[in-house]
Order: sequence, then C-alpha cells, then structure tokens
Amino acid sequence: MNLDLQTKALSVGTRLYVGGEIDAYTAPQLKEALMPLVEKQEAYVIVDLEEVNYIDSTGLGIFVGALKAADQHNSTMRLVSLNDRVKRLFSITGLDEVIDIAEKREETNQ
Amino acid sequence: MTTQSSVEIGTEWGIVSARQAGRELSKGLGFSSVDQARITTAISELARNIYLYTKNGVIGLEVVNDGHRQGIIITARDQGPGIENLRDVMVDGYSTSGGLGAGLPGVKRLMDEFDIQSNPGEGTLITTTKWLR
Amino acid sequence: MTTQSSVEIGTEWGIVSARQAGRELSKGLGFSSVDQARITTAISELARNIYLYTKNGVIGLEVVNDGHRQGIIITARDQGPGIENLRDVMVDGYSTSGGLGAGLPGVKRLMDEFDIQSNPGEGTLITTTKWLR
Amino acid sequence: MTTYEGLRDSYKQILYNFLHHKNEQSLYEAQQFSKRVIEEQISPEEIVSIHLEVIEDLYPNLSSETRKSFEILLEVMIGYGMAYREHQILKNKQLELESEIDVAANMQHTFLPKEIPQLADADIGVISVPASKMSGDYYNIVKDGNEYIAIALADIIGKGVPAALCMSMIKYAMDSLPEQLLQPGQLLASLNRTVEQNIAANMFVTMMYASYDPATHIFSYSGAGHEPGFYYDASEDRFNELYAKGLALGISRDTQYREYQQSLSVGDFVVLFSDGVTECRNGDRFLERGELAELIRKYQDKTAQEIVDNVYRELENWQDFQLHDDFTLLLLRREV
Amino acid sequence: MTTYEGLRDSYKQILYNFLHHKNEQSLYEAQQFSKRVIEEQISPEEIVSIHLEVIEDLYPNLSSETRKSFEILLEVMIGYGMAYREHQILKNKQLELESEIDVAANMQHTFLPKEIPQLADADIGVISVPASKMSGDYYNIVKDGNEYIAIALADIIGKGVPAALCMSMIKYAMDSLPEQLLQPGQLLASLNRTVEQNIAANMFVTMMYASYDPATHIFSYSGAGHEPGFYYDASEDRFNELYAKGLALGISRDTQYREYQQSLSVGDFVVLFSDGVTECRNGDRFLERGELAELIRKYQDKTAQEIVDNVYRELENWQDFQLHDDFTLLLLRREV
Ligand SMILES: [Mn+2]
Ligand SMILES: [Mn+2]
Ligand SMILES: [Mn+2]
Ligand SMILES: [Mn+2]
Repeated sequence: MNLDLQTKALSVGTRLYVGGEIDAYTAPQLKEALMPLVEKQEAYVIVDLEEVNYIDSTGLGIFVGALKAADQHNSTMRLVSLNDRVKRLFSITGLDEVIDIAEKREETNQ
Repeated sequence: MTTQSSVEIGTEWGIVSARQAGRELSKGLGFSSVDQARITTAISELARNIYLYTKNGVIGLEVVNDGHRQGIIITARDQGPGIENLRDVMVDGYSTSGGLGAGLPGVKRLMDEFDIQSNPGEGTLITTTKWLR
Repeated sequence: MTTQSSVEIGTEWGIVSARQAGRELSKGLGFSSVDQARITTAISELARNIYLYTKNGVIGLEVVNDGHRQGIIITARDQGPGIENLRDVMVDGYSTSGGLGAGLPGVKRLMDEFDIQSNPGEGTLITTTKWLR
Repeated sequence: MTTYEGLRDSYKQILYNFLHHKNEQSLYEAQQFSKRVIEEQISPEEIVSIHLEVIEDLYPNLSSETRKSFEILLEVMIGYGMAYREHQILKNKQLELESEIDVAANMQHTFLPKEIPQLADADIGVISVPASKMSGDYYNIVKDGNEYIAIALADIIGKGVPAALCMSMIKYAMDSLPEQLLQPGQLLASLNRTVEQNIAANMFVTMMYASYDPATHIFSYSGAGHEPGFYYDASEDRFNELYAKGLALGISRDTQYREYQQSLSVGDFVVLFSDGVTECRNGDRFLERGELAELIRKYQDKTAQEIVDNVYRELENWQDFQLHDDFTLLLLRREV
Repeated sequence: MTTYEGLRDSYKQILYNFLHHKNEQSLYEAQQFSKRVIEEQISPEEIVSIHLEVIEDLYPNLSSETRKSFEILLEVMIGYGMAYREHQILKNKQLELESEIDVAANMQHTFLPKEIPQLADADIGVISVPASKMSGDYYNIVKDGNEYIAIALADIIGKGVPAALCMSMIKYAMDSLPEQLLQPGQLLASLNRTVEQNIAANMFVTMMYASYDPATHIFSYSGAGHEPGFYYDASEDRFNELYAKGLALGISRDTQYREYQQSLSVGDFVVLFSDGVTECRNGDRFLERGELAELIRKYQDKTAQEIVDNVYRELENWQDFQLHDDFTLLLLRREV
C-alpha cells in the first residue's frame, strides 16, 4: 500500500498533503518526503493530514523525528486537519503539547 | 448449494474416489483443466491427511452459487485428534514436516477461500472454496 | 583448454550469437538438452548484463578438461562501471532489482563454478564453469 | 541406477498406465510423484525433460513438431528452475533466521517477571503476547518490603526486533534505578532522561507506572503518553477512564510527569494495557473501548488472571489469530 | 484481452516462429518470455497448460496420446506451482524481516561511540564489522577529565539477533556504572554481577577492559575470558601476547578480576580484538596469531586507524568476503 504524498509551495514554506494509512509499511515514504522539508534552515512546513484515516505509533515516530530535526534547524512544522481518531493519538501520547497542531478553522486562511 | 456428494476416506482407494468425484464435478462446472487439477490436488491433500492421521473422515463436495458465480466447496471432516495450535499449522513457508495439518497452507493457496475449525480431541473441519472465473 | 571462441556484445544480436555459440559448443560436448538450455540461459543473462549496463563487452567460451572430465567455461568481460559491493550483488534471494549484476546469483546456480572480479571503474570479469556429468 | 533414472522410470510407468487405462489412480500417483521429486529437489525443467524423454521412448514416431515444441517449453521452465532453487536457499535462510529469533525471544522472556507477587488484599493478573516472536511491550510487577506494589507497563513504538532491542533498554534502565521504590512521577522523569539519551530520533516509548499502597488502598499512577486504562468503580458498577497525561518517553529531555491517585474500595479494580489491546482489528473494524470494558465485565466474577486470559482468548479469536501489535493486559483488584 | 490471453498469444507466436524457422532468436525470446511470466507471477502449471493449448491450436490433429500425456505433466507441475507460490510469500516475508533487522541494526550503531577521542600523546584506531547485520561485539572508548582513556571490548557468545540483544545489556550496564572511571578489575567484577543476574544459563560474555594513563604511560587491563591481544615492544620490534586471565562474565556471581599493567614506551602499541579476528578462516584453514601480527607489522607505519582498516580489508578478502564471526580490532599506540 502506498501513501499519497504531494507538496505545494506556499508564499512562505511548503505544504505537504498526506493521504492513506500511515503504518510501519508506509512510514518510510512519509519520512522520505517530510525530513528534507524540515531539515532546511528556518523552514516552514505545514503537513495536511485531512486524507489520513489511520496512523499507528511508527507513523507518530516519524513526526517525532521530524520535530527533533525541525528544532535543530530552527524550522517550524505544523500539522493540520487531523481527524478525531488521529488527533486522539497525538493527544494521548502527549505529542500535542510539543507539536504544533492547528485547529481546522485556524488554518483555513493559510 | 445444489449438488452434494461425500466420500468416506478409510483407505487409499477413498482418496482416489474423492479425487475422481472432484475432478468430474469441477469439469462439469466448466473449470479449466489447470483448475481441475488444482481442485483435485487440494482434495487429494485433504483426503490424505485424513487417511494418514485420523481413523475416520469424510470429504464432501458441493456446488455453490453466490448469485454471481458458481463454485465448488470441499469440506474435510474428521473425528481425529484435532490440531493443537492452528496459528502454527497455517503459517506459510515450510509446513511439510508431516503430521495432521501438513500441507494445509498449500491447499489454501490452490483454492480461493479457506476456513479451518479444530479443537484438540474433537476433530477438525476444513471448508475450502474455489470460484469459477 | 582447447576450443575457444568469443563474441562481442554490442547489440541484442550479439546476445543471440553468444547463445548460439554456447548451445552448439555444449551440444557438441554431449551436454543433455536441459544442461544445454541452462548453459545457454547463463550466457544469455551474462550477455544481457553487458548489453544493458556497459558499453563494451565480450563473452568467451572455452572447452576445459581437468584430467577427469570435460566442461565449458564461460567468461564475461566488460570495461563498464564495475560493481560497487560484490557482497550485496551475490546475496541470494531477490537480486532482480536491475542494474549491473542483476541475476548473477541465478547464473551461479545454473552453473557449477562461479567467480567474479570487479573493481568500480575498471569493469568486471565473470568466469563460470559447467562440468559434464 | 541413478536417482534421475529411477525417477524417469517411475514417471514412465505412471504415464504408460495412464495412457493405457486413463484413470484417476494414475493421476493420484502423478501427484505423489510430484511430492517425491520436490522432496528430492528436482528442478521443474528436469521434469519437462523427463516427460519428453519418456514420450519419445513410448512413441518413437512422435511428430517432430511436438518434439521440437518441448525445446521452447524447456527454455521457459529454466526460469522457473532458477526461482525454484532460489526458493530452497531462501527457505534454509529463513529457517536459520527464525531459529535465531527463537533464541532471542527466549532471552526476552527472562526480562519479564517469572511470577506475579501475591498480595494479602489484592489480586493481580497479567497476560502479554507478542504479535510476532519478539515483543516491544514490557511489564514488571514488584513488591517491596512494605507490601507496596509497583507496576510498570511500557510499549515501545513499533514491534518486532527493533522494538525488542529497545525494550531491553527499558528493562536495564529500570534495573539500574535505586533499590527503593520511587514515586511514579519521579520514576518516569528519571527513566525519560535515560531513554531520551539512548533512543533513535524517530522512536519513543509510552509507559504507565503505578504504585499501590495496600495500607491506604491508594493507587498512584503517572503516564507517559500511554493508552488510558480503566478504573472500575464497583459501587456504581461503572468503567471510568484511567488516564494520566504526560509526554511519551524519549522525546524531550526535561519532561515532568504529574501524579494521579485513585482510591480503591473493595471490589474496585484498575486495568492497564498496551494499545495492542485496543488496536485489535477485524478487517477494517477496530475494537472499541466500550467493547473491551464489556468483555472484562463478562468475566469479572473470575480471578484477575482468569479475566485477562479470557479476554485475550476472545480477542485472539475475534481477529482470526492474527495479532497486529503486541498485546499486554493487566488487572489489579482490591479484594478485601 | 486478459493477461493470460496476452501471454498465450506471445507464447504461440514464439512457438510458431521456432517451429517454422527453428533458430536461437526464438529460444532467446522464450527466455525473455520466461522472465516476464515470472514477473507476472504466473505459476509453472499455467505454462504447461498454455503450451498444450498452443500446440493443440497449431496442430489440430495432435495425437491423442500426446494430448493426454500432458494431463500427467500438469498434475506433477501443480506441486511445483505450490512451491512457487510459497516462494513468493516467503520472499515477501523475508524482505519484511530483513527491513526490520535493518532498523534494529541502525539502532545498534548508536550503541557504539560516534567518534574516537583524540589524545595528545597516543593514537587510537578501531574497526568493528558484524558477520551478519546485527553485532554481538561491543566496544567503547572514553576519555575522562584527566585525559585518562578507558577502553572496553566485549564479545557476546554467538552472533546475530540474540547476541545483539545481549550486547545491548552490556551497553546499558556500562552506562549505569558510576560516572568516575573504575579500575579495570573492579569494573569487570561489577559488570559480572549484572550480567550474571540477567543472562541466560547457556550464555556468557568475554571482555577486556583497560585504562591508559597518559601521565605515566601505564596501560592497566583486566580480562574476562577474552581472546588475548598483543603488546608490541618497539625497542625489541617484537609482538608479545597481552593476556589477562579471568573468568568470562555471567558464569559465576562473585568472580574477582586480576589487574595487569604494561608500561608503554614511545612507539609501543597494544592491540585488542575479538575472536572474530583470529577465527578468520579460508576453507579449513584458520588465521594464525603470528600471521595477524605480521599483517599488523606490514601496515605499522600508518596511523592506528589505517592499520586496523587495512588489516580488516586484507582479511575480508582472504576469506572471500564471508565473515564467520563479528570482527572488532582496536589499536592504541603511544606516539610521544
Ligand atoms: Mn509497540
Ligand atoms: Mn503497541
Ligand atoms: Mn560473539
Ligand atoms: Mn566472537
């Protein structure tokens, strides 16, 4: 199974659209797409998870790795449009306290 | 389900009869010669398992129609020792070590659907289906 | 070693000529038809590797006699990019990902002896032997 | 007579019988022959070659087209022969690797407590089953001199060998903590520092750590991003969520962990588990937390160990014996 | 047109060409066809069936014996078909497992020091290569505030996943030792207690632990059943055995370890290694310790790192790129 991954340049930064199930098999694809974006100095990256209906802990790990890389490069990573199931996982693991997760209305003007 | 037949497996002749019944039934349904050979091999493996490892067992053959297509259902029922750990038996790879359940992953791959119910001491029921393409 | 022939591999026709030469030589030596087909397939794979991944290469064929038995030696020599990591290429399992060196484990299994020398930038020399049983 | 000649003669016999009294018996023999040649590791192209030899032998005036056509079939079968030999090699490799992993899995068993401590006033049951052979779930239950019980339950991200390697870190890190029991919050904070230093960038560990004081019947717990458990309130006959907010271990160096407390009355129990329990799935359908609670309720008259065993058995069956994640379920009930 | 029909047409074309202008070109096409059908995961019994269909098509008056004989060939091929499908499943399983082990191997890399400490008066080089992906050899080199160097080199019995799991224990056990450097004998005694408590009955670990004081140029070392190293005496241009007697770790709880000392003059060096270095073998022949010494001597004009790298490269080649055991080689030379 493959992830649907698309990037779009914004006036400031990049938006990464992700679609599909992020699990142990697809996580490497996400990593390959996401890491180069956050490893640029002072980058601004929005990850749109609207089309993601399932994510497992391996998938969360990719975001943890990206967060650490973003901090090292003074970059910003922001997750948007999480469905409830996905949002719950970020919340239970406490990741919502260290990763910038936008409410849906907040980000519509991005 | 319409046509039904069942063959008692007590001797090696029983295996051959079950094969024969399966071949004729699948031929009649219009299965290709390769699929006929596959169905027959599946029957053969199931019957041989009964013959070698349990005292008593029956191979059943049925024609099935799910509204869209026809198919053949093979059942293998025995009152043998049952299978202790189904998870192990159904593991793919190298299950040719003998014993009841040997070759079941092969049967599963020859057919389209496969189900097994087994409890130690209470025997085993295997149901497997092949659909006409 | 006695008979020697060599075929330049620059086009797909070269592959066919090398196969033809190998088939005739192995037939003449008395290899069975299965072994003829195996030797030809090995030549084909080696030649195709040269054709696809290097500019320039030669398939050599020799008859060999070790005092006890006769055999055929195939050599494949090219001045191509060479193979970076031989350990990886020769690993069994799933080396069908393409690139120079693809299929070499298969060739090794078709033949009796197999040796490869390769240095990045300096090309590759493969020598492989099949003995008459 | 060589094996090859023996096989050719058997094949000839089968073919001859079949052509003269075309019957199922011969086809059955052909199938048995197939098993035998596969056991003897005969390559499929050999079979095609034997077939041709035999029909040439049986019918000397075989048409030259038929004979020639076999050359093409043979050529195609050589490819299958290579795949077949690759298969045999792969099978051996796989067996080797599996037995290696069996040894490692056995080692891992020694990381988990050999027995559950017995308590005067509470009953504890636990079951932990890896999805494959090696587990990324860890648990521990220890009793100190004052009958204090400490319970640890951790889930390393992912499963299999990498998670198992990391699980051993948790085990040794726990072992090297001071002898006296720490408060749950302190313990997680200390463990987090070790994990953060040693773990790969995209890995983390979720954990629940609790201590139960049988004198006061207070269950104190802290959580590091772990799946919430249940607190069962006997007087109200109700399952409540047992949640401890906190960042998973290994993400940020100086994380602090809040401590929560739950007082247990007689018959109350707490259930801790890894997300392998709630991520049980049957096709696309996931188990809901409410269903899990109902399942526990169904067996609640039994001992703690019987409850967790039965819940596991039902869920194993429900998902066709295919665990998608390591499964750990622990239950502590106040008895008197 | 279905794939199957497409393949049948290709096959028919190839066969037709071959029968009419029997030539190598068609056989080459047949081989390419073979690759294609294997890629498309067509089972070998399908090929036999296609073959029969095609010759029936090309020669409507095919003899009935020939036609019938294919039924037997088909029956036999079904067995190969099962093996073939098993192969495809096994291949995927193997890929999955390999990628799991890759992840674990990457984790393991983080257990080893990222860089070797630089010293004012001594040069250190080290190479560590696992026989398969995961290693059961462990080493560490650290420098404390007083420029003291501590060197650990351990070999867990066996290799692969189980050894790697145990290797992680050594790593964490070392990490949890007090911050200040211990004397080699003390350190091994302390480590042995942890290992003995945690290791399976049939496992053990051999280890060499050393500290080097750049002020006195004294190299102090203790050993736990480990392969002896070398002390190279520059003034005599001679390799001496560097042996430290002591029981391997994990066997007996209260083992004590003797401490040995070797004073290093300018140009002297010590070499420590795991038995994977001395157990290099080419066919039935093992590398002799004298040969290893000669190999080191050959490169002794180079830096410590270059020496160990070159020795490894020669030995890798000597044994046809097949390591039989994890290989770790470490060299420390007093420079001024
Ligand atoms: Mn896990
Ligand atoms: Mn889990
Ligand atoms: Mn070892
Ligand atoms: Mn060793």
